[in-house]
Amino acid sequence: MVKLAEWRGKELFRKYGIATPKGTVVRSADEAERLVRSGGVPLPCVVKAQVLAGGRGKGGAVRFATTPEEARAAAEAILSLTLDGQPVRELLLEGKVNLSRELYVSVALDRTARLPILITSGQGGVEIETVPDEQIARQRIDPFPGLALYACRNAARSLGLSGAAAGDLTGLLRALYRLFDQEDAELVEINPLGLVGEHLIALDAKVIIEDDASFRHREYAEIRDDRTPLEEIAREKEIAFVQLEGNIGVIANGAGLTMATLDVLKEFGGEPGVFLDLGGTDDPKKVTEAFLLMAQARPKAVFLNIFGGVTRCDTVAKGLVEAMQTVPSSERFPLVARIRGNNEAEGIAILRAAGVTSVPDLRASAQAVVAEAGRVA
Amino acid sequence: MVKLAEWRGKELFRKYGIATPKGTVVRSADEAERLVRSGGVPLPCVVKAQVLAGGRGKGGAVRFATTPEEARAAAEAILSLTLDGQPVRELLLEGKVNLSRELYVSVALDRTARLPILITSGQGGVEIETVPDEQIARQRIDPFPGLALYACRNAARSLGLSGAAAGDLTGLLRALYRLFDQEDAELVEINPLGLVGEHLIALDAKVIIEDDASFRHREYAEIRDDRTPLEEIAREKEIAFVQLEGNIGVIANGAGLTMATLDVLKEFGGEPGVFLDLGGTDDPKKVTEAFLLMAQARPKAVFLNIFGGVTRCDTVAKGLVEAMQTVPSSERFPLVARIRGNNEAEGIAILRAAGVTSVPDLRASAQAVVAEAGRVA
Amino acid sequence: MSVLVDHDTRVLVQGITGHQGTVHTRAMKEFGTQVVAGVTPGKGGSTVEGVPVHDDVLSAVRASRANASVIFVPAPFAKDALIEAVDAGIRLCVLVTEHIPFHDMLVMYHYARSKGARIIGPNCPGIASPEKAKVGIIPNVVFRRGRVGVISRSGTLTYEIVNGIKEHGLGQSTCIGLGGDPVVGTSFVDALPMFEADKETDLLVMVGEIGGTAEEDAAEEIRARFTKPVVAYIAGRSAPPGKRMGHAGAIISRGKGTAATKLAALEHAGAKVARFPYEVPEMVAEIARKLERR
Amino acid sequence: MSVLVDHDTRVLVQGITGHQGTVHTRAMKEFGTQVVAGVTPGKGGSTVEGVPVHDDVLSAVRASRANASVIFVPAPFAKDALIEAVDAGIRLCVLVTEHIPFHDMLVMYHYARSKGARIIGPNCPGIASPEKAKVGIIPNVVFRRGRVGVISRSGTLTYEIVNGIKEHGLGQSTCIGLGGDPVVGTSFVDALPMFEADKETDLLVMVGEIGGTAEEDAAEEIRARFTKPVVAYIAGRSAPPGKRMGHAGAIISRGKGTAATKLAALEHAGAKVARFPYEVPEMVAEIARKLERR
Repeated sequence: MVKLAEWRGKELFRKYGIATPKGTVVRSADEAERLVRSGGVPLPCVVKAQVLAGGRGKGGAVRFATTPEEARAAAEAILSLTLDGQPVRELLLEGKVNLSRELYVSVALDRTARLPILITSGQGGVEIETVPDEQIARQRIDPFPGLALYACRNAARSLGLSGAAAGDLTGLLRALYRLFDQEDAELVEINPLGLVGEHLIALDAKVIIEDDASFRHREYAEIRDDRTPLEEIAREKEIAFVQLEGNIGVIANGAGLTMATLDVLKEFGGEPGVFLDLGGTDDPKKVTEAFLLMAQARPKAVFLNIFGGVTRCDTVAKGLVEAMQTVPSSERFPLVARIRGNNEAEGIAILRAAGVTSVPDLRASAQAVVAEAGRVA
Repeated sequence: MVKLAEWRGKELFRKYGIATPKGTVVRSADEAERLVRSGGVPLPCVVKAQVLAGGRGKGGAVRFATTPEEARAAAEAILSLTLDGQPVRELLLEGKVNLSRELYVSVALDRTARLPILITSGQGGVEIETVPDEQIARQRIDPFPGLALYACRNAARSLGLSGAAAGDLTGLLRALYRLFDQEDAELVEINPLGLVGEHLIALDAKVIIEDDASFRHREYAEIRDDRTPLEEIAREKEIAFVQLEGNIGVIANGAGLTMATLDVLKEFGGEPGVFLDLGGTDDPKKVTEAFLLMAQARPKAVFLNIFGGVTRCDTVAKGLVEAMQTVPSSERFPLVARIRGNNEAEGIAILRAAGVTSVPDLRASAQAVVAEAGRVA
Repeated sequence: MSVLVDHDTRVLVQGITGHQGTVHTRAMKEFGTQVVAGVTPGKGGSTVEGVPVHDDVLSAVRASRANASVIFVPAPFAKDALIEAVDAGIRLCVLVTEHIPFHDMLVMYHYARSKGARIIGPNCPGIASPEKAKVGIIPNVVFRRGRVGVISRSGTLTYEIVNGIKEHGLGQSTCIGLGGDPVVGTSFVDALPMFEADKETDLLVMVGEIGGTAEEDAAEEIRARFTKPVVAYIAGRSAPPGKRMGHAGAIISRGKGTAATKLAALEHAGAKVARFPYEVPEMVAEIARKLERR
Repeated sequence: MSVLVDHDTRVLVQGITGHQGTVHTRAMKEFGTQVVAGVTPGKGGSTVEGVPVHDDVLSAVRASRANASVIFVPAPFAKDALIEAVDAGIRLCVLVTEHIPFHDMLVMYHYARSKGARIIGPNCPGIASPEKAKVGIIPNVVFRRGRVGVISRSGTLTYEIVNGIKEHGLGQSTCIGLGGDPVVGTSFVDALPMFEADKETDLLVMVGEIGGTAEEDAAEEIRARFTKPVVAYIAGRSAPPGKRMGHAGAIISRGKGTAATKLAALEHAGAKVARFPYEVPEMVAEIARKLERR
């Protein structure tokens, strides 16, 4: 899941022929002032924080400027902000657009129908979740034969567009769908889509690219998104790793089992801090890597919950013990294990030799790890 | 149906990433010599007549040259040829390629399956119609999801290609299918497809573009093909008009009825010279245009066979009488009419007033027009 | 029910406000067909020949319970019109439009098929079942109710033949003009089983043309499974190779699609083969007499 | 026949010469499955675990009369492998491969559907019916023949639950791992009618996760048409919004796909809802006892 910053999304839009305001991304107040002074962005202009957090408008992260000095001041103010924990590092400066209406359009995935879905609403400029359902039009798109003309006409009608604006919408929707399809997007959203005279212009861009298609989209590999640095490392090592708010690390195998383990912990008063899914692997090297990654997240305690189905408990245990020996003593953490299934006895024996006890009951083991985390704190 | 000259086909090939020999089209022996002298085409080279007739090899329309003088001589010789009634006006000069094998690949339409079909054969360089069926592999292509990788692998196996050459083939076939699809082609054929080391190179190009898709392919509108000048005019006026070998012109409405009329004429010893299908029209202006076009083909006699279904006999007759008055007396021809169906009586009356008799029986009317044509000769 | 259409057929006209749409809406109504709705984007709310016009097919279908559509939309927009009809639940679409690129038809055919919808055409006159319903532009005058089924790749030639059958005192069960394009939604092979199953058809007239192998495929189907008498005619015996004879599909290419092979295949399959169009009604009348005598 | 597989299932392994392909060919054979052929392009003529390997699926199907396929082909080539299987006439395809782009799955799903083929997965362990056949990678050890059906979006969690059911002295009729991706070939809603119809299933365990609305859709289907007892568990109650929890499909986005709404829907539909995985076997055992007493 690569969420593109607004300015990157708009670059993609232009590549596909979707109109956007004239704009440039800058990284300092100096740059912002120079850009405006040189006429690189027309005045009055908008200065927008380029972060992936929502609700920028309320946080003062979007400001207007009518002079180069004002642009500088706006840039300075915004660059000093931290939104949803993310410091603002990039700004998008754009000419201000005088629009007559704010609309909403997006293409997303309809999981139930297994089809892309075109969503349009005349109520743009607000979060689509807050718009009443009857003011939203949804049309499924069959990838064969693609977005139909009639669906574009229906969309125009639902948005109250006719004549040249309806024609413009057809072109825009076809481009939007092409982008969704060809860039392997999960979501392409324009909110608001501005109506200026009889033309449509994308005032914002929300584009999320699917990770799994990265083998055909190397161009997104370098783009930073909202992952934590550890999540980024995990991604490179192909380990399913999610950082959460709590202090107990969970290592399990299989996404469902890992989630269930988190749920059980929480139920017994624990606060999960890391979700680490080993997946189907029992490669000791991978287990070691996962364990070291966990150590870097500095959990108060770690809960290892393995069910050996395809995976063998003994090889997982072996990898774990190896890893434990590599972790510097300053970074060590209490470990509670529960190992069941395939080669269970061998796995338990290996862990026991390394001083780790396996508690077979999920309830009891969860309680044990919650207690450990509490003790450390 | 726009048949592209070889050099145009190869231009398209290069656009889609299909390798061709380095070559240039010229229109005179001077140009040919200069091209070779300047190194624009490497030596030794091939000089090929650019006409749409088949069997160029036998007619001396493909020659080799190892010096600029030889290229000039070859060009002169070929430019003096007339192939299948077409004088040679363009030559393609290409570097000679040292190939190890000649293969055949094409994409065409399988009408029965309503699918594109990929045809491959290890026996390239000869007309595919002469290759035994068991040496030809045919695979249907579903436009959704498109040409499958496995079909390319199958094709490679059938051609005896492996390793890098098989990889090259996959790229080539995908390009070929993309061309077929995106250019609205009826046929894309490479024969021979040369194997040079582990690479494939298109030594000839046969591309036929569909007429009906011209609304999205304006680029083909100007390309002359093998239509006669009158057929070209007819095409612009959207009249179905085909010039044949004989001397009796046939005007009828509907392709099936026009063909059937030709058949009947032939059966009674006539030689049809023009097929003119009025189609569903009874617009007097269009009828007039069609009649004037017929006059330009200088038939010995014309047979008008109209069945009024959707069309009204009287309006057709009206258009015809108007047209007859516009034709200069030197270009007039005997006319035998047969008008049946919708408003038949009115139509017959209009014709009679203009001195044309309608013979209701198809047999009798066909015999009458054959007799007329014989009389004039 | 007769083949494909009957008294329950409720026709939607796509492109109803155009010249052809209007003229044939009237003709279909005169034939006795229930024409229940029309569509022309931007013309919703008006009426044509008393038929309410809608902006889109789904609204039209919801308002009218139309279950068949006839499409007069120009070629560049025909694909979209067909997809709209199929998406709105129409399962029988007659495509009158000519000059639709066959690449579009490939998409339309497979899309319609995947949704269980049938296309007749393109470039075709449609279907008529006398005294029941007509979807398309087959002229009303040549028809008369009877027990002769007709399937054909041509239009006018078929009207002439059907008219001849009428003049012999006989009539038609259902007549389908399949269209003259290389890619058609319904071919002879697809139509044959429907006439085999149709209790209102005693014998079948098949009017083919040069080009493709639709007639050869039909011959194979007739030989294998079709039990009723067939009279066949093939236009284009005298056509030269490589020339497109009026219909996009009527071309002999690379030695394939000649009248000779088609006639041979049909004769081999047991069909009566007519050399001239005027022989068809004569042969039909003779077979009808024999069937009556049984 | 049990659900989807039985003694007549003849399995083809696509990507048989890879590590996973080889390991699971052996495991499937040990389970008692007829593994009749394998495919790896370029490796035709060899054998893996006694199973003949072919270069292409069509040859493999012709030689082996395989009627189901399990696909271990890497994600970039999985789409082509599935299409090849469908084109060769295979009507049940288990996609074990993970990380297939969902845009590819959209194509695969609709293509397979148009040809009447069913996909299980991707990113799934497949199907097993104890003492009959297994297509996929579900571990052999946790199984035992019985009358509990199992459908699940997860792998290991399901093995744990199935193992618990075994420890309660009960067994499974058929177990299907549907896969953890946002677009799956077979969803709960698709699987429910098969278990409803299956005479060998008395009650059903359903293991869901956060993300999407598959469980809500299933609840609707259960309410409307499913008559057997259902025990449901949903993983991810404590997952925060916007984070992908291991499975590509396990994400709460824009407030949709939470465990709470899923649990509520299932409870409303009459399913027994377990709060902890270890409660599932207990609930199953209790229902089984009641069913026995009847």
